Amino acid sequence: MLEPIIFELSAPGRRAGGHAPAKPPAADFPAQFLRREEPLLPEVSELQVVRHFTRLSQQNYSIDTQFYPLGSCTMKYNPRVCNRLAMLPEFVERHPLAATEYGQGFLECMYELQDMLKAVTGMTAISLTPMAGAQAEFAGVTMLRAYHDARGDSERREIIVPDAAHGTNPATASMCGCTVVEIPTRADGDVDLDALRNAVGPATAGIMLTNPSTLGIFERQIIEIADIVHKAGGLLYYDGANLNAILGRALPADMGFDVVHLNLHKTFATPHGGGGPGSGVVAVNERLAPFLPVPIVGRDGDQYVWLSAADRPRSIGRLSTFMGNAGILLRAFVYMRLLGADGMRRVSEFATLNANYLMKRLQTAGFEVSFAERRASHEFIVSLKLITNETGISAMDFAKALLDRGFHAPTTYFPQLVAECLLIEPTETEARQELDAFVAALVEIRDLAYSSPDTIKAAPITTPVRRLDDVRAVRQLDVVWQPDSESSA
Amino acid sequence: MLEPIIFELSAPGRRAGGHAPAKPPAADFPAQFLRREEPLLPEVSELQVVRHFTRLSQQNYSIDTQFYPLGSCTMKYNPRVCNRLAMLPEFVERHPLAATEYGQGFLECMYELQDMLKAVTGMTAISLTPMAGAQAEFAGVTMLRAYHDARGDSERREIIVPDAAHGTNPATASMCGCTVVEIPTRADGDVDLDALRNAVGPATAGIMLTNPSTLGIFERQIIEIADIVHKAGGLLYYDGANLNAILGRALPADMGFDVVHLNLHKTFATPHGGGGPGSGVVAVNERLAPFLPVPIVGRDGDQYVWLSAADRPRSIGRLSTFMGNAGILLRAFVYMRLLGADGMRRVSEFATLNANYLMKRLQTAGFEVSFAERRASHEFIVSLKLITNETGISAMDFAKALLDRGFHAPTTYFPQLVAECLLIEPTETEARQELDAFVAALVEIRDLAYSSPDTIKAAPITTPVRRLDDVRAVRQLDVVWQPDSESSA
Amino acid sequence: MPFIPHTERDIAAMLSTIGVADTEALFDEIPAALRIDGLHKIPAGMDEAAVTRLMRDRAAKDAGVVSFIGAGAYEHHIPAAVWDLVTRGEFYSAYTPYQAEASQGTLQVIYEYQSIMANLTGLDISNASLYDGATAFAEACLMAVRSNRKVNSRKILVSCSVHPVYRAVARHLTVGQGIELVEINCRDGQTELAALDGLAAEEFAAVCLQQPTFLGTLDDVDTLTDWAHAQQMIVIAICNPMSLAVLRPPGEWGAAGADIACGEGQPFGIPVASGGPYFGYLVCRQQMVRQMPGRIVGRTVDIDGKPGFTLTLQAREQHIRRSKATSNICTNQGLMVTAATIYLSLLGSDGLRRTALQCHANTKLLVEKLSESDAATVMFEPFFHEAVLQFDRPVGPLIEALGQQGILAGYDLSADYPELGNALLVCATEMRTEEEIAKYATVLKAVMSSSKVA
Amino acid sequence: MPFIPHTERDIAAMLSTIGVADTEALFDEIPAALRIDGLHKIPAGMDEAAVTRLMRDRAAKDAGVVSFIGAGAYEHHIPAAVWDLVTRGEFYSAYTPYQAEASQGTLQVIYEYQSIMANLTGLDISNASLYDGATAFAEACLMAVRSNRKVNSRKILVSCSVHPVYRAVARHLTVGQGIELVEINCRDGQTELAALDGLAAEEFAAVCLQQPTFLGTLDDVDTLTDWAHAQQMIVIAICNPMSLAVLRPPGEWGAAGADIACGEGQPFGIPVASGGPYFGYLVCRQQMVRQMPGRIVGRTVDIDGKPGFTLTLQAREQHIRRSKATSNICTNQGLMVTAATIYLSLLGSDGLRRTALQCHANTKLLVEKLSESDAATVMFEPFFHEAVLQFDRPVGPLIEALGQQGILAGYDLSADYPELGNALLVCATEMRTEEEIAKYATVLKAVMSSSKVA
Ligand SMILES: Cc1ncc(COP(=O)(O)O)c(C=O)c1O
Ligand SMILES: Cc1ncc(COP(=O)(O)O)c(C=O)c1O
Repeated sequence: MLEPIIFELSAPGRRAGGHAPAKPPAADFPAQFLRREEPLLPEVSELQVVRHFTRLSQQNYSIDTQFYPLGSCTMKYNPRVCNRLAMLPEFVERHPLAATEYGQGFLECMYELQDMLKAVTGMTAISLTPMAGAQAEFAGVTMLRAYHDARGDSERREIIVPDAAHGTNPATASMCGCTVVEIPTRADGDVDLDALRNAVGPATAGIMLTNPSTLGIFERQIIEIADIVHKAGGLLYYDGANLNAILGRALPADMGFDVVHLNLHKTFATPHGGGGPGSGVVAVNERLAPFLPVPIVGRDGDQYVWLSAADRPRSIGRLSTFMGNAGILLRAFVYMRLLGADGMRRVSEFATLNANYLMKRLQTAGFEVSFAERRASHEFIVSLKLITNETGISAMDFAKALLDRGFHAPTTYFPQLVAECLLIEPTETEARQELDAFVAALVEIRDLAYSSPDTIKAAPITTPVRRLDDVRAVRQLDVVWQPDSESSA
Repeated sequence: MLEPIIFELSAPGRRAGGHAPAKPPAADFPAQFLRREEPLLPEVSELQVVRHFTRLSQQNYSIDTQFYPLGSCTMKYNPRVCNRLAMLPEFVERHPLAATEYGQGFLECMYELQDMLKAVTGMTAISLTPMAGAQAEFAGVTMLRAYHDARGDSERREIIVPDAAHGTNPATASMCGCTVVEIPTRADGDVDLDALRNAVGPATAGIMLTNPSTLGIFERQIIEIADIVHKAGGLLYYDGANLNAILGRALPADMGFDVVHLNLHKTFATPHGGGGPGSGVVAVNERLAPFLPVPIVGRDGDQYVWLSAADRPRSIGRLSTFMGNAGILLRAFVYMRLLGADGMRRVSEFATLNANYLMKRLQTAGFEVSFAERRASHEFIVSLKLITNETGISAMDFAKALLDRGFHAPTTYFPQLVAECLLIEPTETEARQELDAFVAALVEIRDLAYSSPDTIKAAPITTPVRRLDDVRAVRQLDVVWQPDSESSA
Repeated sequence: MPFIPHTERDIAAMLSTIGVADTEALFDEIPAALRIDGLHKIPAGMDEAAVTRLMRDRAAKDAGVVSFIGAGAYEHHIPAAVWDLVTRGEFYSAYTPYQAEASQGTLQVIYEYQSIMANLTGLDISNASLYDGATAFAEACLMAVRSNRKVNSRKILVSCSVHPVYRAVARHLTVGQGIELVEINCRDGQTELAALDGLAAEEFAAVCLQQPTFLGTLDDVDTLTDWAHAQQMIVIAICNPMSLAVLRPPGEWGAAGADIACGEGQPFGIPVASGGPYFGYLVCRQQMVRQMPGRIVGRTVDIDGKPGFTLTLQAREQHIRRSKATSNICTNQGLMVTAATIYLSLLGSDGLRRTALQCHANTKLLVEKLSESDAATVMFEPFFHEAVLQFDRPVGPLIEALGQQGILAGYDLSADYPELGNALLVCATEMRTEEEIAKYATVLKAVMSSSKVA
Repeated sequence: MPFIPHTERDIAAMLSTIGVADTEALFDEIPAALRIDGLHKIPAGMDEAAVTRLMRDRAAKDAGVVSFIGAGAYEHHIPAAVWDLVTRGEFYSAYTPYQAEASQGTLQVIYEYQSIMANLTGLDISNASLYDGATAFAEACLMAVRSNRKVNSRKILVSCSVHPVYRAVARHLTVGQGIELVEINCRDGQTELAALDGLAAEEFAAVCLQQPTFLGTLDDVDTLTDWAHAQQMIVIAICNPMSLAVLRPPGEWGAAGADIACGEGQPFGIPVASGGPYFGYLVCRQQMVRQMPGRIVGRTVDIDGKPGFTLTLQAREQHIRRSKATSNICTNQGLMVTAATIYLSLLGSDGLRRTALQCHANTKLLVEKLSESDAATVMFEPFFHEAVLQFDRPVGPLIEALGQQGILAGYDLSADYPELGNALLVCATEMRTEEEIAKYATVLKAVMSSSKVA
């Protein structure tokens, strides 16, 4: 059933009622400031709102309803209690500018979270303020610049990234005013050290790496890489979006990284929310510590306090209006306290077990796995190139056919290095049964690709809509509902 | 997609974890008391639980997802805030036996609720303890008995009910050890007064009536009825399941009723919960007041207190372990405070407007409406008998075809007086658009009944399952999952 | 208008369709003498923010106490997932699953619930819930009288160790049908076996036993069950279902097992919340199923052969059988059963067992700490997670004094069991921490030595 | 194992499928020197009940104050339905709608959100959110520089009446790209029109105006917009979106309207919650759309011609364009936008307007009450729902003293606007009751007369 757009449910003059003061005085502003026409907002009843958004929600696939092996996104179970406790009334009602005396409970959680996140990275200082991975990357690269600049080494404006890097890495480098130098990956999936040696030089600000990489494998030469970059005067940036794979097994600090960001919405199970919010804390070693963005939670005797620019004069400054995504940080805090030290090691243990099991099962079932001779970390790549060549059924087709079978699709066409790829990340919270069912579905789809490709090309057929015309979406841009746009669609 | 039974998701030894103490001491009871084998409970992860029940929930039609015009059930919008506030931690954590000093906030709400419910019925005393309409009926009829007995009039054991009465009315009479005397309804929908006069007598304990009746019309002779029954020494019981129709328009007390029950889960928008819980408060006039079930909330100076059997020696006693469905009462209290006096009158105003509008539209569309010359109250009856005779398409078939069109079906085959009937109650919270869409759906179904009856017979086709084999459900009773019952189904 | 979606235009159009001038006209069949012009005693409506403020202020008045009361309602940890799921609109705002195809969610939950309860109790068939523990017990009594074909009696034996309110409620709910409850004495917190001899002369349709007893003790249910069966009685078991994770299930009492199990479902994921809504469970042997009150869900297949769920055996119910129904129950406690099913799925038998054992251990610790003072001694052992303490002085004033220190000390037994003297029923579930238990002991000592309660 | 579904049997079977002896072996590509045996500084895990206790204890520490602080975060009533719906698992636990067919819920919500924001601001195209108000402003600056084809400058004019933190954040986020923010002076709480003359000599890509200003006042945005347009600048408007229910939308400022609107979405259904998560909104004219950062959802049709939604114009984004993307943003604040869309649907334009006006009225009342004391006078008028009070003594100690009485008095302006003297920014949204406002005045009087703050 097609769910109408909320404006189509509107009736002029309808009031949901009960949510706004009944009789405020009229506007007493000079006329030049006044709005001339009422804005077009929905005019619907509370029941219509509840029904509309409940029904819309049912049109989503989500972790809570489907296996969601979206590679590089760590779609693990978001414990409900984390949300419940982060939404305790005292937390949600606390104004961000309330004096710290009226926020010791909240600040204590943040202080301990800082400590725990330092412990899982091995870094010595941290700021919780970045509001997503990409913003943390911005903070990290800006700190690299600030560090070099502070040493008078201000020609260093090149950021090296492997060709398999996530799109945010090069985009961040540009945002920071740096140039991107891409280096290739070797056939075995590790960084090409010779290329790296050629790339580094007096302009090198640093290198951005994820480890395990977006290819789903652990970079074994990480110590050599650190050595090469450091010797060249550059620093190492760790994109921690994939920390789930090594949580409690290895510390980015020990690998030689100078700055690390973590996606709490991945490793620490905060909600993905249909696109966010997340949180991208950034942690550093001693040499970068002065540059961390503010605010930071400090301790003064038995009081928790905010450290701001005044306390940290070399800080790269504030990156958010207040302190970042506090509520997401609370959720991560609750999650970490629930799991504790052992629970966190179990995360990487079972994320890795699930990935390797699934990889092996698919391999045995005849799928081509990239880097098959390597261990999978918490995710791995299947290349469907051969199947595509033989049947015309692409990775996209597989993705859509999976939707019909009750699974969210893996990440497709990323990393861009591998043709017709699926990047599959099962996460530790999925049961073996689920993985087995997923294998069965992929096998079935492949069989149909050969025996009856049209049925796969036609997928999905069970979703609220079938394949959408993306080209039209760009050419006939319809991004704002108009009273008459109904007919245009 | 078929959702497995939770046991089918189990794996022996799997632990959701995190919800039970980690290491309690071993059981130290004598062996004779100990369980020999572990009970068979699901062994699933928290994610599996969340996913399973989320997916199951999506298989339901509900007010929050569909128009749900189930006659006699008042499926109106349940404001989310009522649930939110009833679940405030202090309320949910309050032990029922905590001394009243530690429950003044809760008791104050209950006291005021008692007063408000007295005001909407016109009665002078009330007990909140019955946990549903049927239990309130039990309380009411028991009070009738107690009243007669107290006057030494102990032969009065007959309860008169109209033939259109809800099933709980006669069932209650039996439970109370009374005999049921059914009286017929006249063609115009009102009670047959001659039959009533013949029915009353020295054995008459009382009469149970809903007004508006289950036929959806207001009993116009209610004052005469009260007179006949009272003169015969009987009392009048008001089944308030349909109060929504007259809220703030007329008081059962003024009609001559001696005892009234209200279904808070109908008129006062507490959740229906897939079958309950509800609440069926019972209110009385002076002569029955001494017999009310306990506990009742009283006031002693500035303290709210419980009145129990000791305070009310003639009470029919307790009907629940504690005080009844306290949380449902809180929800109703919040709802009533939100609406206030005017809001409550709007309830009946728009419930009645919607019902009469829908009735008129269906009539105009050619449907046979029962009691068409009468005003609809908040609900009305459509008889499909003619269509069934001409096409073989029954009320049941219409119901199923409505499901395919995104509507919950009206009540079917009740009241039993009208053949192939639909009892339709739109409630006040539905918008006109919704009613119009419903008319269109019924018209479409009727057209198909004539043009293509098989498509209607085949309905529903969009629901998770299609028509179920009810006979098999009785003959091959499968009401408990067995490890091997999978194959049997 | 809160919750009313009608615009002025809608209203005008609708009135004109109906053919009346105004909405008042729609009420013209109500005799004029009966019509009122408003609800003058009802306060004006409030916006949501104001009601929220009101309710939070009231809730705040009830805060700040730690409870050691059980007596039929038990505070357990409720995983956050439980009520997040239960209050999903699709569960919360649906009604009785009359349209099975559009209610598979509710129906399957009930089927799963029935399965769990049958497994837990060791019996065959569970219904979909009754109102609460006390009414479930009353219905069990009625059902037993209807079911017992061998003994034609309307008398039922009930042990004094059954919850006093359950006994009272059952009496009030069955007296209209001429049923009489006869009590069996207790001694040492248990049903007195010696009292049975005196009862053998009379005929009884059933015997009712609670395990653990209301006093938290364990009864010799094997002997009692076998004795009752020898007299052709039906055996009704009342159990705190939490205890069944550890204790022998009713279906295995004595040689043949109890015939009916019933009780309060609240410990399974439902907050104590001033007493409700909870739910009563009722489980019985297969052969009694047609005497079962309440809804039952069965699994069957649809016309395509696909498995699905539906209400079954409805011919027992009031909407079909009317005055001959097995009960008048219609609306039950469906949402609470949903909570219980989710709770039990999250805990599993291992988690349930650990919870039950921790409650037991906590109550043992509590008893130990409290009896460090000479003024209190534990009366009966073994106990499950409630215990009776006897004091050297009346407990009423003690309870009051402890309450003022934020401790709800327990349930005063003097009204229900005067023969026990100054007896207090205490309970420490898994929710009570060691600190809270220690605090109770400390405060008790302080209170005891103050003059007020001496 | 909390959240881990694996049984011993699963583990054994999986290891054997993989062909390794134990899970340790799966980490054998990590150089031995890097492997650690545990997280020794992390505390042990806790069960859910214990964590719940911990968090409730901590939350309780932060209770009991009434806030009159605004300064970028505003406490409004949030209907209960908002977060009940937002936290439904299907919204809460989905991610970016890459698979459109399986994400129509999220996509349609965003489309509806975009439509509302375009309508509210009077501009053409909204994105799907940025992190918060400050970063949205920074992105607007970057976008303006990229978009302005007429003026080739990396300098941007920013009024001093723009939120000081927004200015700081924008500076930090744009400096790497060589962008310079030049401030326009303020006088009497408004952007100083006289200051413009001195600026006409230089070239600027854009001018940034906040309305209502950070000080709660109203700027002459018409004149400013027209002036800037005359200089070929792009006009960036920063607005509290709540104010747009009443105030002239940016799209109608001056003759041609502002070009970009941005700001903090928090007032729309999002709790103040220590500062986040909130969301930044960004709306622009049609012709700039390809410079827009962040996700955008478009409506299109599926292969059956049925309308549906999908992410569109993705070629602007990092996952396609990488180092040439319009921004590095990837994860945004989707769930917050869901809250805002539901909030706005519940309020409608009438409810929003009434809320905005009540905030205005409450702040007026507050100002009136507080200035009854001679020690405080209101500095600027008219104001929207924040106002600057000038005191006869430093406000720091006042804030502290009021805090001790449970009143968060406002935002001390002395660091950001030293020229204003002893100035305090106060705010009373519709949530503040008359009693709370009266209490503030009473407590202030008492505090003023005490020696501590004199
Ligand atoms: C490897 C990698 N790096 C960076 C990011 C960016 O993080 P965010 O989306 O939180 O900005 C992601 C996730 O999307 C990622 O997978
Ligand atoms: C007219 C009427 N009377 C009585 C009842 C019984 O109420 P309950 O289901 O709450 O027991 C109902 C509802 O089912 C009803 O519609």
